[in-house]
Amino acid sequence: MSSHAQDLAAHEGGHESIWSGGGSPYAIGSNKLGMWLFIVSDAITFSALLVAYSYVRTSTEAWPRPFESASVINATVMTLVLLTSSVTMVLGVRAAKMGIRSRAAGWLVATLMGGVTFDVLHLREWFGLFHQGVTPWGNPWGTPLFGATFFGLTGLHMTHVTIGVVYLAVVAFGTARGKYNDEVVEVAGLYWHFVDLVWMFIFPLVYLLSARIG
Amino acid sequence: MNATMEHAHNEISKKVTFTVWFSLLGLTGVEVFLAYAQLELKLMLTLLMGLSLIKASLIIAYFMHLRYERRSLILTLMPALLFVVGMLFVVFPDSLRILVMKVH
Amino acid sequence: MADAHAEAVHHHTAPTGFIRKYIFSLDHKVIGKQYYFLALASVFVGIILSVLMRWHMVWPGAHMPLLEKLSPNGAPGGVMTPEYYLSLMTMHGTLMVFFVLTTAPQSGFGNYILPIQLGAEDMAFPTLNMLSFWTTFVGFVVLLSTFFITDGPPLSGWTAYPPLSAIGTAAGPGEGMGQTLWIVSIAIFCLGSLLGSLNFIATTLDLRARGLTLSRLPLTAWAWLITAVLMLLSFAVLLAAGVLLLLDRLGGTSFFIPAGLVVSDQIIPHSGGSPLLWQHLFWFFGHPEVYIAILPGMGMTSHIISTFSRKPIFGYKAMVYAMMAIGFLGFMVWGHHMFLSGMSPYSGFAFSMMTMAIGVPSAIKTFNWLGTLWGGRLRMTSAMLFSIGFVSLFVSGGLSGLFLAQPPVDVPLHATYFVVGHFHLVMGVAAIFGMFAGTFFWFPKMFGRMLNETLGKIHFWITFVGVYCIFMPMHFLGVAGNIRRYSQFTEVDFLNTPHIIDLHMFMSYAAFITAGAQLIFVVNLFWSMFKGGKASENPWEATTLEWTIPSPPPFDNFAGKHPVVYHGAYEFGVPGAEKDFIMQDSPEIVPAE
Amino acid sequence: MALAFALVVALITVVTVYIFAAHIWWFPPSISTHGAAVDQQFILTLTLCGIIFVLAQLGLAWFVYKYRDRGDGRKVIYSHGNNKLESMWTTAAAILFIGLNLMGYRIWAAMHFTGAAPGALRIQAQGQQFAWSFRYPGPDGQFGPTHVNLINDATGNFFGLDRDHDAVAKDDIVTATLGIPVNREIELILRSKDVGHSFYVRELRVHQDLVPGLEIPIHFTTTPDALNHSSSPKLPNGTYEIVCTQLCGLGHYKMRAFLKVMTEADYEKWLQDQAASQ
Ligand code: HEA
Ligand code: HEA
Ligand code: CUA
Ligand SMILES: [Cu+2]
Repeated sequence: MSSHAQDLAAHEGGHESIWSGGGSPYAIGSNKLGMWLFIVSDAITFSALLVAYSYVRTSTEAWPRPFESASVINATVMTLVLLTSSVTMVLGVRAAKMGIRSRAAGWLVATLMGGVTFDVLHLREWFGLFHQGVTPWGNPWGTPLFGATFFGLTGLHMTHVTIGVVYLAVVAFGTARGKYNDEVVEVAGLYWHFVDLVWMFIFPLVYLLSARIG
Repeated sequence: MNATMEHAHNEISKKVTFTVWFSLLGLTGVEVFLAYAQLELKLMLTLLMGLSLIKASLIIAYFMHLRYERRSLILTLMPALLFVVGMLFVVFPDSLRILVMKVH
Repeated sequence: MADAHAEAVHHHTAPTGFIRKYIFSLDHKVIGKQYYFLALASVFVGIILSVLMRWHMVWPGAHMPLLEKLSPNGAPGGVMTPEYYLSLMTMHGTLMVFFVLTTAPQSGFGNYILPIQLGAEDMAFPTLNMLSFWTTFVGFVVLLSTFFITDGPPLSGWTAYPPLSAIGTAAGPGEGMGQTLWIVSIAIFCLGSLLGSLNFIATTLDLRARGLTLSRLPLTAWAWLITAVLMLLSFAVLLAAGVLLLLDRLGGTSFFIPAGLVVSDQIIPHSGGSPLLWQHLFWFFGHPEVYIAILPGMGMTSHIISTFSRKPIFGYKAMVYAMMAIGFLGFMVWGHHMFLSGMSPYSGFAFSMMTMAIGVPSAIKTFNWLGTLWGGRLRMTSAMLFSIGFVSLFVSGGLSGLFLAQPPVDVPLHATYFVVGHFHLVMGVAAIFGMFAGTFFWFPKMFGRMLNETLGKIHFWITFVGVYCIFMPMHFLGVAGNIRRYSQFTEVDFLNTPHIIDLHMFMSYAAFITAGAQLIFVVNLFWSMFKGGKASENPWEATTLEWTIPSPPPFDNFAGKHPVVYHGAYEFGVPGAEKDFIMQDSPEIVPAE
Repeated sequence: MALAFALVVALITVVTVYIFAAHIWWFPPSISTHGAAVDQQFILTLTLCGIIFVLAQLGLAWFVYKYRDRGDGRKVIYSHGNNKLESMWTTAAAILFIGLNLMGYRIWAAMHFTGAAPGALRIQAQGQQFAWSFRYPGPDGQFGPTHVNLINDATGNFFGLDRDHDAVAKDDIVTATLGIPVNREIELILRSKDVGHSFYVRELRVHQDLVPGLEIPIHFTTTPDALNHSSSPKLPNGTYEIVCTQLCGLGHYKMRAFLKVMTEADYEKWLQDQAASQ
């Protein structure tokens, strides 16, 4: 302990807490903290959208429940894909932490493939709906807001997934070439898991609560 | 910032990863099942949201690794998030009022 | 967010070449100045608009040939149309709230001073920092571009209430392209602010020098931290609201547009939405925003008053807790803008309770400022004058807030000039005075030269008296029932009387003089930048870390050294100490601590 | 410098207090039964905040003058604060602010927590860019249904009534002026045709936004005094200006109508004339 540190401690009544400065109080890199903060605010943006959706839905007498088994199953599969991609992501981070770059990159590619699959399934469904005449401004059941909220919410989530795919691609490439350290992979992982997490709310609120019974 | 290594030892193990994964899949299954079990909307909403919250916390705790970080981080992030999201719910008394005040 | 190289920061070297050095610089000091000058540009557009508004208000038929040049259909034959008045008002409010008060006090001074006060070489994420500025700048350009499109800037006010702002040109002029661009601009601004705020938070938490415990942070740093948290949490909601409004305009959705609207015999093909939802989401952001505007000013005021009273800040902990309480309560009061909106009257009353409660931490701060002055040895520099001016204005404007906070009293005052008077005193000038004080205080550090004190004082006196003459009468008019957002007062009998109009005349003249006096400030600013007297390392004999390094600081602030902090930020007049102030990084033991 | 500051702040304080105290710019006399209470709450707030205002501003001025640097190297009072004081003024402020608001509770509750009494006279008020129209249910006491597609400003069918087919709508009376009998409770149902507007009559101390898509009921009763005043010397007694206070477009500043307060008899007659001219 340097003399500095000693009289420093003296000034602090003997002990140095994790908040005393000279390092992160969380024992994590700033990048990770930064991503966490971004996630908090993005989570609030999504919450605001979900609240808006619930607001207009509760203030509407009859909200359509058009989703038959087919689309529910489709959405369930999408959910499974996303959940699985989260697992591959975890494995990617593991590999990166162990310093096995090629394997890490491999898992990252697997993860982003999951994202791509999700997007493809999602878009297929969207176009299916378009053909049924379901659009942001109208639909056969006469509650335009149904389409508005559906495409608004899923659209914004899809954007996040797509951004995530690009992001992961960059990171995978950089990792393979040894440009990035494991923290970069971990931070990308945080983002990806968050996108997964958001879907855990959109899926029941948008699909299951609008599923046609029987 | 070199502290990143500090918690390398309490890394999330493969076993845990897959247990979490399976429970998430399981919970999803339950949700889908609920959607078809002719429940009344409010009850279903509560159940579904309850399950989703559990899923979310599983993802945050294990996949996003928060369970293994210092408590200080959790205490920095979660209260703010929950508080703001909680406040957003104050808009609902209105949405219910609107139903009766709508022009017919 | 893939800011992989942030770590690299801690041993980076000065860039060479104009572009990397001054335009896309990663240096927090350059970015801070960029924000500052962005605010300066915005404020001057804003002031010119306010002068045009005041002019039109009292001489509706006045000829303004120049205005016709700028906007042929905004002022055909040089006479401003009512709709153009509203467009100018909207732009005035938007520029001032977003591009002045959310940039300079936080992102401007914060960027420049915060890392140095923390003893850091730069912000945690320099690349992100640069991105947030340029994002904000794009938002600024998009906003200004509305002046040059055919149907002019939007006219739905800075609050952009739908349906007016959502149903497009059907709602009248200014509601076409202009409104769309306005929303786009605000959305971009949200992104910039989010990136900026998380950078501030990470920096303050992670990059503090050894020994700089939270209870030793300068109150400025606390203010910037708390403001950053408010920004992170509230702009996220505005972003969501903006996306929805944009979808209503472009995507054919109707989140905010109810069924059965008939605008000039034309049925609007939307249905199901709720205008109240926008008001909720907007004010959920809007109220925290006004504290985002004032908190940095509070921090600077505390800092400067303590420094020039040569006395420790009175009740440091109370000051910090008060700011936290203001930030916390700030999220629970947005409904006070909606008492008469048709919102549930029960929520309304709950909101009013919270709103009154927020007066308490504000009271604490006021008392502590007075307590700091008490028994001090006040040095009447321009910075000090603007700081005590801040206290006076904040008290006046804050107290008028307490009228509006009570639903029954808000009934006659809502949407009158009483409200306009209220927020101009607190925001329009108290917060602005914070910026002035900060300018006079830190200019020596930022530019290595001193501002001219004489000019500074002349500018202070005219502005201080001037703004009271402009904005205090607004309260009187409000009580007399003078409605806001009226382009002229000729169409309502109870307004079209000398009793009202003459007072408006007086306010307009005061506004012209005050606005003109701002030129003194600008002249002072730019003249001193090149010709001002050289500034020493610590011209004000202040104690915080930014005063331990040369003015202006070298590229990496501490020349590779890592300062260690031993004291709180306000050790002035310590009995037994050899000087009347103890630097934060001096190992000298404080007898009284 | 310090002296100048003290004097200027003192001057600003005195002038402000004087202008408020002398009621140079003031509310018009109230003409509604709840108006007096509103004014009282305002006066109470004005007094309390006035006192705080004077204390805080003069305190500031006094300290700035008293503790200015006289260049005599006087030692400052070295103090980091005083928790006793802190908690004292915290509680003081808390009690003051919360208490003040609670006093207003009854007034607000009377205005909004309870609807109009059964016997109240029901009238609809509709806002549009940039005019007002009012609808009386007529003899049958019911408002006829409205049809969006029938709305037509040219023919004056602002509400979209179908007088030929809806029996209920047939006898509805639509007017440009809000005529009401004095001293009788009115239930005013506010609706908007296009964008947001706000209904404000200073003398009534009644102020409520119009939200498109909603019907918002408010209620008030005029005092007998209402017959003897007016919004402006230019207007006959009993006539008051209704203004729009929510930004609704370019004509916001001229969106005005009149409130006509009449005796029961005059009101009946006035309504007859209006009915005749439908
Ligand atoms: C910097 C910006 C800022 C700040 C700090 C504030 C501070 C406050 N504001 Fe203001 N407000 C705005 C900016 C701001 N406001 C804006 C821009 C609008 C209008 C938006 C629009 O419609 O365009 C607005 C509108 C507005 C309304 C809506 C009015 C209406 O539309 O009808 C209300 C109502 O409650 C309100 C209340 C308050 C209160 C209670 C405070 C409090 O925080 C004030 C606290 C301060 C004090 C109380 C004074 C200091 C204390 C003392 C001197 C101690 C006293 C001592 C004792 C009591 C012992 N404000
Ligand atoms: C920061 C906020 C701010 C500031 C400074 C001002 C400054 C001024 N404002 Fe404005 N105003 C608003 C925010 C502000 N305003 C808002 C939000 C609205 C509502 C819009 C709406 O209804 O939608 C409004 C509306 C508004 C109205 C009401 C319009 C209406 O309802 O019809 C009027 C009318 O007189 C007015 C006048 C003025 C005048 C004369 C000035 C000035 O006092 C003129 C003199 C200028 C100064 C004293 C400031 C000088 C500052 C600097 C030089 C800064 C230096 C820069 C740095 C240090 C970086 N403003
Ligand atoms: Cu109608 Cu303003
Ligand atoms: Cu507010």
